[in-house]
Amino acid sequence: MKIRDILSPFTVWKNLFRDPVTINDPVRERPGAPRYRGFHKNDVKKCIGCGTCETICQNGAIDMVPVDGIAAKEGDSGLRPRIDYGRCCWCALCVDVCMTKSLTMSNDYQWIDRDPDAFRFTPGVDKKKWDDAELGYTRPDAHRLTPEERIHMQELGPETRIGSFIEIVKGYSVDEARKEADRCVSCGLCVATCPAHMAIPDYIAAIRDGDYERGLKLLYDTNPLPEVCGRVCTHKCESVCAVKHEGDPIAIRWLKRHIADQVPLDKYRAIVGAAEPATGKKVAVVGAGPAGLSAAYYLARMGHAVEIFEALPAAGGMMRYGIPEYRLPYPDLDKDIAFVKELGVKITLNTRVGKDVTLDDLRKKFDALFISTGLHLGRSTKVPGADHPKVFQSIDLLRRVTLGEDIYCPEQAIVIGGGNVAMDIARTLARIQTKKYGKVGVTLLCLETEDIMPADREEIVESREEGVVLRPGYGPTRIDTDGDRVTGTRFVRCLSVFDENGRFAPRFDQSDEIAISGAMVVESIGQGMDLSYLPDDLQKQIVFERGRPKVDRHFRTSLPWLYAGGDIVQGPDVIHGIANGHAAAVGIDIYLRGKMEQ
Amino acid sequence: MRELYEQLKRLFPLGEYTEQRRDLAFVTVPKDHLRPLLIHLRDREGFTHLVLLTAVDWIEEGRFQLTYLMNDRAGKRDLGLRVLIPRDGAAMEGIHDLWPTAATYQRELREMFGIDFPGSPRVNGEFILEGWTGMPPYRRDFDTKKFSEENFNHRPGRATKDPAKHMKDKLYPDEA
Amino acid sequence: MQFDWMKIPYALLTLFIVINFGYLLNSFIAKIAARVGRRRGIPIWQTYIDVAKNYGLRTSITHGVMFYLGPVFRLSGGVGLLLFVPSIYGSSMFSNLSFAGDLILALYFVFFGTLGMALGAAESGHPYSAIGITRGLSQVTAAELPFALAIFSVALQYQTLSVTDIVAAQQGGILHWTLFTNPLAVVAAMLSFLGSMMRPPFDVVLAPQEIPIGPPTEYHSSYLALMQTNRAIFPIAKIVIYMNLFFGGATDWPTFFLKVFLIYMWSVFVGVSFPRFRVDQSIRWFLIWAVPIGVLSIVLV
Amino acid sequence: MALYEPDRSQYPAKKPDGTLDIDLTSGKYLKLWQGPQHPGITGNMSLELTVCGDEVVDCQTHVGYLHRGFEKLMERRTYIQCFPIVCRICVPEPDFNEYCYAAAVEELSGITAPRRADWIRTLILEMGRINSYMMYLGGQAGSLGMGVIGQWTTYVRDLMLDRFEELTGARIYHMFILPGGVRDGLPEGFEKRMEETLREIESTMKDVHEAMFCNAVFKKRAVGLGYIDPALIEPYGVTGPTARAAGVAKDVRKDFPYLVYPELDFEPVTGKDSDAFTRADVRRRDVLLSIDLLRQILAKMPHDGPLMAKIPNVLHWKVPRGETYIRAECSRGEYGYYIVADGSGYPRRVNVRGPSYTHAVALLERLIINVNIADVAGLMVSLHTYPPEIER
Amino acid sequence: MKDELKKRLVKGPDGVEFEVDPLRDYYCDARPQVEPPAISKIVEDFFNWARAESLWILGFATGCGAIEMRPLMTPRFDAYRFGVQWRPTPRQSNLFIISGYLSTKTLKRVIRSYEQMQSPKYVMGLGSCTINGGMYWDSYNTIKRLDDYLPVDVYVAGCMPRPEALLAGFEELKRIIREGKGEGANKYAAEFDRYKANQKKVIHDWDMPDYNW
Repeated sequence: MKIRDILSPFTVWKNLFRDPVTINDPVRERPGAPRYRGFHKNDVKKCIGCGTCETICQNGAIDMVPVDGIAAKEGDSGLRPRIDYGRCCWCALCVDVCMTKSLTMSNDYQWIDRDPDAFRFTPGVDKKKWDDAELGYTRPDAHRLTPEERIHMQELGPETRIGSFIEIVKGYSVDEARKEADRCVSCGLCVATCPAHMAIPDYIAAIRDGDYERGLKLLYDTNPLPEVCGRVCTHKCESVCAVKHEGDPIAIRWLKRHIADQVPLDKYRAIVGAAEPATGKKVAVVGAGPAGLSAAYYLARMGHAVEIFEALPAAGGMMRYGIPEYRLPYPDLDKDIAFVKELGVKITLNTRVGKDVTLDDLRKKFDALFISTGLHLGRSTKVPGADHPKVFQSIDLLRRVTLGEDIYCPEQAIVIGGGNVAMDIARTLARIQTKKYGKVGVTLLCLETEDIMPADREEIVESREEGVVLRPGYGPTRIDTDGDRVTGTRFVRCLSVFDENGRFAPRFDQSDEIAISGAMVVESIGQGMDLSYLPDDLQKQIVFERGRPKVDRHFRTSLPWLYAGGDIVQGPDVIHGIANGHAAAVGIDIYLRGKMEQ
Repeated sequence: MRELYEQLKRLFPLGEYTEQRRDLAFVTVPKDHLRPLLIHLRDREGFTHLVLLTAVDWIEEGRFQLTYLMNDRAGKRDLGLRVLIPRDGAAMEGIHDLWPTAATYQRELREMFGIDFPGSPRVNGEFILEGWTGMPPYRRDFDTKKFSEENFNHRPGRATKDPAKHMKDKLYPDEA
Repeated sequence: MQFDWMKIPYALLTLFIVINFGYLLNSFIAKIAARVGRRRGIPIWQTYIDVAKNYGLRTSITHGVMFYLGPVFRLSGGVGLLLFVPSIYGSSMFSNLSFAGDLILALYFVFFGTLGMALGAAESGHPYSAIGITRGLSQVTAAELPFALAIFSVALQYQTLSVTDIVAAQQGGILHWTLFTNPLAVVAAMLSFLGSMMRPPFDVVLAPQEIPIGPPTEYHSSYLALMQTNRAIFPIAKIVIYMNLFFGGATDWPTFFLKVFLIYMWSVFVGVSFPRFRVDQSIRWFLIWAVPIGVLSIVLV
Repeated sequence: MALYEPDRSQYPAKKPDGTLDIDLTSGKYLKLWQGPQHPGITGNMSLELTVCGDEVVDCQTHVGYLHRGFEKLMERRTYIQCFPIVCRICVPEPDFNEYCYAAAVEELSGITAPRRADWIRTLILEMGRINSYMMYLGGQAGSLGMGVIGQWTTYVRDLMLDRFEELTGARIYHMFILPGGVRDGLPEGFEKRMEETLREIESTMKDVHEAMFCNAVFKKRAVGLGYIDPALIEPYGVTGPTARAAGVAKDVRKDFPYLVYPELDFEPVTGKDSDAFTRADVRRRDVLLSIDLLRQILAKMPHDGPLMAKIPNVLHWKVPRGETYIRAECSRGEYGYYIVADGSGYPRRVNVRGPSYTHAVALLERLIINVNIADVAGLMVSLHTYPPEIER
Repeated sequence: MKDELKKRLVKGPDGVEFEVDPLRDYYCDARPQVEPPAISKIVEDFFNWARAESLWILGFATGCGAIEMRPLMTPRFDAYRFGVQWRPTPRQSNLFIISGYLSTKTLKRVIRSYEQMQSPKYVMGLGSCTINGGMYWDSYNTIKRLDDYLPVDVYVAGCMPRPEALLAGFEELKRIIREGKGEGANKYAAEFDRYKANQKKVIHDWDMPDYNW
């Protein structure tokens, strides 16, 4: 034993005269560190209620609950996370994964209660003492648990695509699609926003799994035109996608197209299933546009005999005759229509109801009628000179292009209108000009400024790339004509399009006038419907509302056997038409089955 | 690792070989050859350290995979031996006489997977669980969530809504 | 000699002062030990609250008569020890019943409490109590041996067994203390003192880690409070003996407080710095280090 | 190698069937339970001791008081959902779970964590090691009756926890190392505060050395206690400081270098005597080594660069079929994760190999024979076992 | 039931044989009773104050939370200042801190320890696990709601709650006790059958006496 071993331990006593290191009031003097993962905060205004936090929580600590004063709206489910502190483990995965960065953590960590049921609260809604805490954990900028960059879609360059009507967008490869599908957080905010309520997260999951058959089946549950929708849908779903708060939204439309592209037509029947046994009831559909095809498809599946009457030489309606081929190639459209036909739907072409066959005939031969004749009448600006023969309606021109007619197309053309149809005609003209003259000479003007232009963003970008000159924010005053020639159009600056009530009431600054020269003017400011095929007595019986037939939730008009849908009810939009057709089919089915039971 | 495998293959009928890393490989071994192989590895090849012994339940194939992970510190390498045994009446020869510490692993496997190691010390006694009467919990067909819900009270008052469904109900009330 | 009945209230007053001093001293010592651990430590009145709390508990269970009597024995050991030695030398008020007591009685009381405790704790039936008791008894025996030797040496030195006489002999300057007149006996006694204060390195009897916590394992509520009271009295009483025998006694309360505190600190000083011995080790330690010194002190006297 | 039998030369005798001849009714033996409610037990486990007099003649360790079924729970959690729960497996030193799990998932998914993340991971692991040793030193001194050491070491551990808190955002369960990288970089001024903490720890270690290691009574108690024959190391799967104290320089950091250890300059600490005192001393020197390593890490660490690799969307992260084993050197020895993936979004099987598993059951039961009851706690602590990692 | 828990005949050193029932050994046979407070309110208030200021915790590390107990009792936080201290035996403790999840195996020991504590006694639940199962909500081996099995006086949120939060919990508990609301022991006695039924539901091998204090 060393003497040191006996003496050395007494060194502990040197602490007797050192200050104790005890914290005076630990309860109040010790705020959490700036990064401390304390109790949750939620910026309920920023939160969109996507429920991703609930999905990732391994403790099942988060419930999505409705909250007073927060209504569901597009892009916001109206739900807010309620956290159970009887479950939470403060891992902050919910904060990391939060799409809007609304969910954060304070550096507060003291919550004592006698009542075990008190530890459940909705951050941001139930007021807590840490709501205003400045410090605490927020997701570091570089820290992402979900990839934010959209997988780039291969596209034709402007130089290549301007020379032809070949489809611009190439579509994803399987690998790319899987990567893009991987970005989805499966929140489902898109489902309600999609007019057809497609099961978007589910079919995206099918892509991730590489299970295209399941994907296709999911598509056909709500949408019989996936190839079409996968290309030209207005994809409102993408505008509400939760992922957009972090970066680009999921390319839902392209993923849908990817599924349909992956499955050959001959497998469709095996995957989607055949029609149910025939009911013996017959339904006539007027117009082979999206609504008509959709209604016919679902009716046929339900076992009813369906015949579609189409005035034009091919089915597809506006999808064929309105949308240019570079956006929607005809073979893809034909693929969708082919499967509708395969289910037993009869399509009678070149038959205009009201002319080739009367509505009354149809009524006698069929048990129910669905009309979806679309908006095929162009609307005119009615400015001086608008009645000139070199002033065209975009819808007419597009139809004639599809029909293969050689349309008038000078070196300089003016397009009036800011919607997608205006873009379509402008870009169609640009292509024809390129073929004819080797250069583009299209100027597009519209009332709206660029930020509120109704056209899709990528349409605007792409048309610019293709050389179309865009002059948003102008309204036409006069079309200058010189005999059978149009020389140009005068425009004034539009100050505002809508009044304070949101009604269309443009105001102009007459002093700011410009003149655009061009040998052709195309008006593309909207379309109207032509319901002249309805006999007068029916026209009287049908109730109209704001110029459109009034329908109930099954798209039944005031006549029990007459259903209407598509653009004539809902305004121009493919996906709405499809949804209408589906809903009407359900309604007609109920109606017919009711009749059968009688 | 590959050379070791080739070399062992001449002595023992080995199955599938997977090289996970430069210093880690897994080899499937027939049940009866495990013991001589372990002794060979321990005494000849320097794999003196039994890192772990555990099981994987491949319920779809009706088999348990026993993994004996051996470590050779001097040679800086690991070799995992996979032994596949049938799930029904699963039993295996113990190695507690080679590595006394293996007895602990075997007790756990007996309790958690129901794999018997006849003769292993205290193998039939309770190890981790107490008063457990049901299926061994680590088997794949044991559903812990269901068990937890049936056995324990959870605090009531929890309810969640699916955002997609809630939105549909709210935005399109008449479509229901 | 006629018994002076006034001695009894005076003795009770002494007891009162000593109890309070004991409580405060225990807290204060705990605070000092806490300082070594860089803490602040308990409030000075904490021991009072603890005792009040323990008296205030609603339930208490018993394991038999001896279980109940154990703490009582222990307490009476402490009180008895205190009462039969003079607290303040020369004060008629605080000399207690020392006229009646001598060293043998004191030694008896030192052991009496321990034995009572042992019987009571054994009755509780807890195996840890039993282990604690075997450890305790063997260690106390070993630890008391040098003390007994030292007392023997002191008694030889002063040719009396009366504590009062021994104190009286030490008056008149610091150099008259036994500390200087018989240093070996003091050393032996102080080593023994370490063993009896239940502080490391000789606290394996109560060690929470080695066994939780020995004899008092089953003691609770008012039994425990009784023992806590004893823990305030007994060490002081014992220190009073040491003070009287070796450090010249005390002639007034301040001196008393100071001397008791310093003697107490000796055990704390060692206790904080060392871990604890196992019982066999501590017995061996006493036999090897303390007992020879005690024997030597007797031989030298 | 022969089978190792504990020395039972005196008692009890063995029955013909190999079991011990212990007749509790004879009055010669006493069954004594230490734990689960017992301050001398590390954590929540218990020892069923059969004693004869003051000596232990037989011991069975009972674990499972902390069993939560992690390995089962992980089978029904996605790969990212497992990340917050793994750290709970070993409460006093959670980071090794995070690292081993993250590394295993990365390896199976073919992801490489960024270099800077590796540095931060190493930093955290070494910080955790110091923390764990601080717990140990306090416990070892406390189990032999010297409370003051625990006071000091817990205080400096608290300082280290402050560093953890500002770096990771939590005190105990850091949940910072996730598959793919780490959550965030070092906060502003971290190096400076870390250096202050390290200095405080160094000075405390000096005090501890004076008070605990140069202490006659401590030596009396600890020297020779729980001697492990070096020949027992392999059969009992002993790793870490416990093995190093027996002179076997087992250290995963050197033997199977991971993270940035190849770039750090160090030698494993070893001892010779293989008893409780040597083990304590090896761990004390390991703290000093860790302090040195931390200084090296802070000096060499890159300060920019990505912290996370590109990982798939965690909500549906699928890991291809395969199995792997990742090991790391924790304060108690080799810590490892064996993960089997079956190609789905959930692990097929996760097996956590904690060093306590071998140390606290088979080894402890072997060493405890013929030990005095009073030494049981000291012996148990000297193996430095943490019950939660045994039963998971 | 384990062999050693069965009744057996023992021959004493004096040759007399007697029966030993380990399940009955050393334990009371009586159900717990509701213990009324002291008759005088002043006395009861004084005792409540003393009980609040002298919280003796049972040193039973039941779960993760035990890791924060060391800091609590050491220099940084020094809970001794607030009258809090550890006791190694349940007999002398008043406060049972359930530091997180309880496996059913531990629950059994916890019940026994709790019942051995002397009334009035208090229970503090630490962390999510004691409130609603915490992250082990789907585990087959941990209980989810502590208040099913023991009367809990106060809960501290966190996983783990930091020592500071625990100290805040002590403050709240002291307030509760001072107000005379810390009557968990009486609640346990009053609703004894419910608690026992819950306990027996999850402890499948109930091999101990129903009452043991």
